[in-house]
Amino acid sequence: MMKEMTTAATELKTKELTISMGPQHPATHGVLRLVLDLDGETVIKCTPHVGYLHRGTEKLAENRTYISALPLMDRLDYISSMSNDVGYCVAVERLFGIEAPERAKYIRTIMSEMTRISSHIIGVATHALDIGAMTLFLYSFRDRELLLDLFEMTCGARLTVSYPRIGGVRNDVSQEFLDKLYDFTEGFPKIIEEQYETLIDQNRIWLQRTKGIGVISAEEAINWGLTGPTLRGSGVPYDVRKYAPYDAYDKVEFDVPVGKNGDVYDRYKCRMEELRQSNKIIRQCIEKLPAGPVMAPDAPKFTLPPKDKVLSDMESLIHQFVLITKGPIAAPEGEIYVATEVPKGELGFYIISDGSGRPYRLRLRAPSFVHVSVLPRLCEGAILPDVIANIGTIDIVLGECDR
Amino acid sequence: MNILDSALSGTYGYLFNIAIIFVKIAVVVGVTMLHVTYATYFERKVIGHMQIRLGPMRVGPHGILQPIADMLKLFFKEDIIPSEADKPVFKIAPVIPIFATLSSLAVVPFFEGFVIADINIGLLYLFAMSSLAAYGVVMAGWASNSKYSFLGGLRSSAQVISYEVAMGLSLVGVMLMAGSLNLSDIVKAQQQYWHGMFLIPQFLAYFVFMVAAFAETNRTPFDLPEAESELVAGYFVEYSGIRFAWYYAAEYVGMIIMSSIAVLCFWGGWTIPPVIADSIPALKVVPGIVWFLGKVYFHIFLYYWVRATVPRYRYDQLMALGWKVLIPLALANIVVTSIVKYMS
Amino acid sequence: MVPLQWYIGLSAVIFIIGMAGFMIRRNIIIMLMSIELMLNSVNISLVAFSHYLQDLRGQILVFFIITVAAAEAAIGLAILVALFKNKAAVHTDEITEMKG
Amino acid sequence: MLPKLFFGYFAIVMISLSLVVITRRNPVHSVLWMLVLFFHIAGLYLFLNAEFIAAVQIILYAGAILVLFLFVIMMLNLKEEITAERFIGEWPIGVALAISILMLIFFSISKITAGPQGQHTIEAIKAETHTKAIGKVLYTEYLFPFEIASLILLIAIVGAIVLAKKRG
Amino acid sequence: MEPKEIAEIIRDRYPAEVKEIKEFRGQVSVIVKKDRIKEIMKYLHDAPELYFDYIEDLCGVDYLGRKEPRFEVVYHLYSIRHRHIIRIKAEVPEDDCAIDSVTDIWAGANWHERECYDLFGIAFNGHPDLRRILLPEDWEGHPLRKDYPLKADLGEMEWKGYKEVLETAKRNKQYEA
Repeated sequence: MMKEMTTAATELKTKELTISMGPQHPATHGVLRLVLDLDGETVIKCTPHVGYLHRGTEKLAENRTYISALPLMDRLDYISSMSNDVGYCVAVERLFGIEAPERAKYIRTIMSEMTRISSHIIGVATHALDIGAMTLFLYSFRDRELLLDLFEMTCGARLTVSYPRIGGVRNDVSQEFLDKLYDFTEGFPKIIEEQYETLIDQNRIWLQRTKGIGVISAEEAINWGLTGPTLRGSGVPYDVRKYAPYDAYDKVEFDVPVGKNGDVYDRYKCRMEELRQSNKIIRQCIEKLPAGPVMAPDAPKFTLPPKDKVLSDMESLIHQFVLITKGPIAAPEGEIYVATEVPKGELGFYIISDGSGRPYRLRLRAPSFVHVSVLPRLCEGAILPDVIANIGTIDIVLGECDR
Repeated sequence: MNILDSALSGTYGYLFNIAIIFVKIAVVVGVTMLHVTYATYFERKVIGHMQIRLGPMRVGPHGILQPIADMLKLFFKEDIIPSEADKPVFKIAPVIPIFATLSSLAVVPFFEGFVIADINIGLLYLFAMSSLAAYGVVMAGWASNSKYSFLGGLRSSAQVISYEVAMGLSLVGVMLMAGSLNLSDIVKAQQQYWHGMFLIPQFLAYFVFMVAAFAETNRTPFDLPEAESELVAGYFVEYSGIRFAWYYAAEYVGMIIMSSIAVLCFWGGWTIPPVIADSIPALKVVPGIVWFLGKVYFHIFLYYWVRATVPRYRYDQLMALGWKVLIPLALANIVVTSIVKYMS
Repeated sequence: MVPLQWYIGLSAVIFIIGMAGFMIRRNIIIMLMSIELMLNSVNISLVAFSHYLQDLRGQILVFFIITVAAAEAAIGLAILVALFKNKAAVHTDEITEMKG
Repeated sequence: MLPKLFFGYFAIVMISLSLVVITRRNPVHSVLWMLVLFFHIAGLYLFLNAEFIAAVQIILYAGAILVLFLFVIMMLNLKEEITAERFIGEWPIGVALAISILMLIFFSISKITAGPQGQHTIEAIKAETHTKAIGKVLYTEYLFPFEIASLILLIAIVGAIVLAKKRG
Repeated sequence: MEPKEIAEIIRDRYPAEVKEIKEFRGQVSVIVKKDRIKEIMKYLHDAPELYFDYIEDLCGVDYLGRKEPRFEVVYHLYSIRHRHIIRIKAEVPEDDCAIDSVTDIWAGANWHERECYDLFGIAFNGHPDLRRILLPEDWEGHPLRKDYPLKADLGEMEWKGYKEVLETAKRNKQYEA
């Protein structure tokens, strides 16, 4: 009798509560849907559902020329569109076997790092907002605004920039841009320290909410395929910018910050430190920025000429016509995988070319996609508020996850 | 003669007394509701300026008419009741918190001699009413028949029960020092000291009380029942229009009540410390209500300040804080206070 | 002045209603509440006695009854939760484990 | 006359409320009606000059015990009672039993003779305040039972935790 | 280790499995048969001198009408310890459209395989939770296959401006080289 009772007690539990978190939920950073089975507040099972933003980017890209696929890349991770474009251009350049001029490389590096700052401050700020600290959110959006203004100054767009081109960048940056950006980098480390970190770094509640939450060990993180700050928080110094440098990353000095415990707090610290490193990279790039053209000499074969040239110059008109109808000429047959470090992690482009002007297959390895897949591992066994902390810490953008 | 008779008897007979009481109730409720509408405005302004933005600016100069616009909007919004909700409970739930908090005002002395019901168990009455406010939350959570509201309701009931204990215990020290549960007497008892406020000998109790007060009113960092990032809006996720407004108003009246208790029990209510009053006699001319409101506004500002600064606690951490930190602290305070009182 | 007997009568009626509720309902929650009802009816008569006899001892007893009621509710509900976890049943008929 | 009217109101409302409490199918409704009943009981206590007891009635019964009930009902999510055979086979038997006991009590009520009057007259209590008067009796005459009551509560706390704790 | 060397190591160890080794712009692909893919992957993951602990990418490719077998599943493996990369391509024929899952070697492959299943219809044997991921559960077809239309035929509901564009494109087709 007694034995029956005890087995009954271990086998039968209280009725589980299944809640559907999302797709419209303030803490899911987009249209992520998590189906959570709860026992009290403890998460027993977490099933992510993605795909609400699926636009078939890969299929679309197969039917577009290499140039016209570029705007699709803006819309992957829409808060760091510059990095995606840079990554795509690097990949296509490597496929074509061309090289962007030095100045363009430095400009791209500057832009990527600006994007990294704006993406990381959004990531940290929305994470903090989810946990309940809302002031940081507004502080960081003030600073992001400055960066977006600078983007607008250079390419006319704030969010979906489409600024880099195959073989360089669309146009040169102005001196005013460089001056303003340099001013920004002067003050930014102080802002990080005095406004972001003092607000939450020493906050007992923030520490309690983040330390020891969502712990994942280095081996496990690698096994799950995590990248970016999400991986580095576990102490793995894997950074594509260091391991396989592209653009001007091999010419600048920077550190790869790593965490120790692999918890939410360490990942947050990594992002904070990366802000400083990005700031450092931008300063170095501005200081070292060489003079020269911003488009490769053979770029007209790959990239649309400027509009005024088209109207006045015969060569350019022909290039424009050919590029629009056929795509870049002389795409060699072959396949290439190029990984770039975008703010969220490793964004990989696997391009298979069949020798035509359109990619035969364009595969996007999106970091957010992999990071969402690790959510059940992080959330199961945790309690409901930790789910929010975990969603924030992997810093996902669903546009990239669903492609 | 019982308490009802005593309340009704007086020099001018029943009817006059009843009329006086009604006038007092009307004044207090009216003024409080006005303060509540503008408390929302000040919250948005204060937090706005803390967060380097302006807050409401559109309706009237500096958005001064914003709360009125909000109120009108909430009045005329469609009142949506979920089809699977328990309708009577769903409808009655928002009335309970506003009823409980507004009736708490009855025992709050705003200045010398102005109190609707000067009862001897004033503090106990306040506890009773604040414990009732939990019903509105629990009933809303249950009646909405939504899982998010349900979780919010569960969290809230547990939270309110836990923090009620800490809050009650924290005020025992004040009761011991004042030797009374009557709020006017508590204020008068503070005047016997040079500092004129229990805040100084009872700083520990004040700390416990303020933390518990934040939790009782479901404000940040204890806003778990309505945590917008986890439970969307918690127990009132299904409410709209005027029923939502009742909850909103009740939260702010609750803040005013809690601030008033803090002011009355720890800050000397409408009085100023005798030390200051003696050194600057001119201050004695200032009416008591000014000091009272000033102190209450300071506490309400504290609510906003905390809201703009700290993140939200996790549910288990909240419980741990309540049971493992606040209650032992409050008990220690009681022990120390009684020993000191016994010795002297 | 209300006669003391009126209070006793009121108390008795509520007590009987509580008793009837305890006997005829089978939902344990309602049964526990019926017990609370019975205890409350006793409290009413105790306070009434205390008032009429001008002695506070009746009210002291009310305290102890409230204490016991709180303890009883806590333990009763804890048993209920434990039972529910084991059996997912809150109807007395189904809980016969104690017999065996 | 006024006190009798008050009493009449309280008596009628309380009896009907307690009937409502035991007849609701939905335990949550039952608890909510019980809450209203407790308010009336507190009102009756005020009427009997026991203001402290009235406050305690609301704080403890309404604010703690009933919330506990609600909490458990919500946690176990017991919305409707399933109708099946009753505790006492036929409900009329239960009712008859109850009514007969009620009759018995009512017959005995008329035989009540008041005991000796105590020293706590209303005026004395008023002068001292009810809370203080009760406190004095409680902490002098009834100190030992009071301590035992605290033990009962302690045991209840421990028992409740042990019972409701997750095993394993 | 250079990718070329890694490819040779794989060929030496599994001579029957490796069909071809290709190199393009310094990146090496090893084309293998699908039957022992899991064994090869396990070896690549466990061998201390290779130690491919991180699966960068897993995706499908459809070579409809260009090559037989029709599908390829492409694995990009990276070793964070040794900093080397290799691309493994497993050929999957259309009539037996399934391959062994590598989810228990790399947990990160889980969703990539689900996506590949979703968009190409390649089944992964031994996958713990093989469901559609990006598309709704009741979706018909596998959109990244080359025979899946880019766009539905809407008939009358079509925006008429689009028809004009199509006609213009058709007229211009003759000018293309």
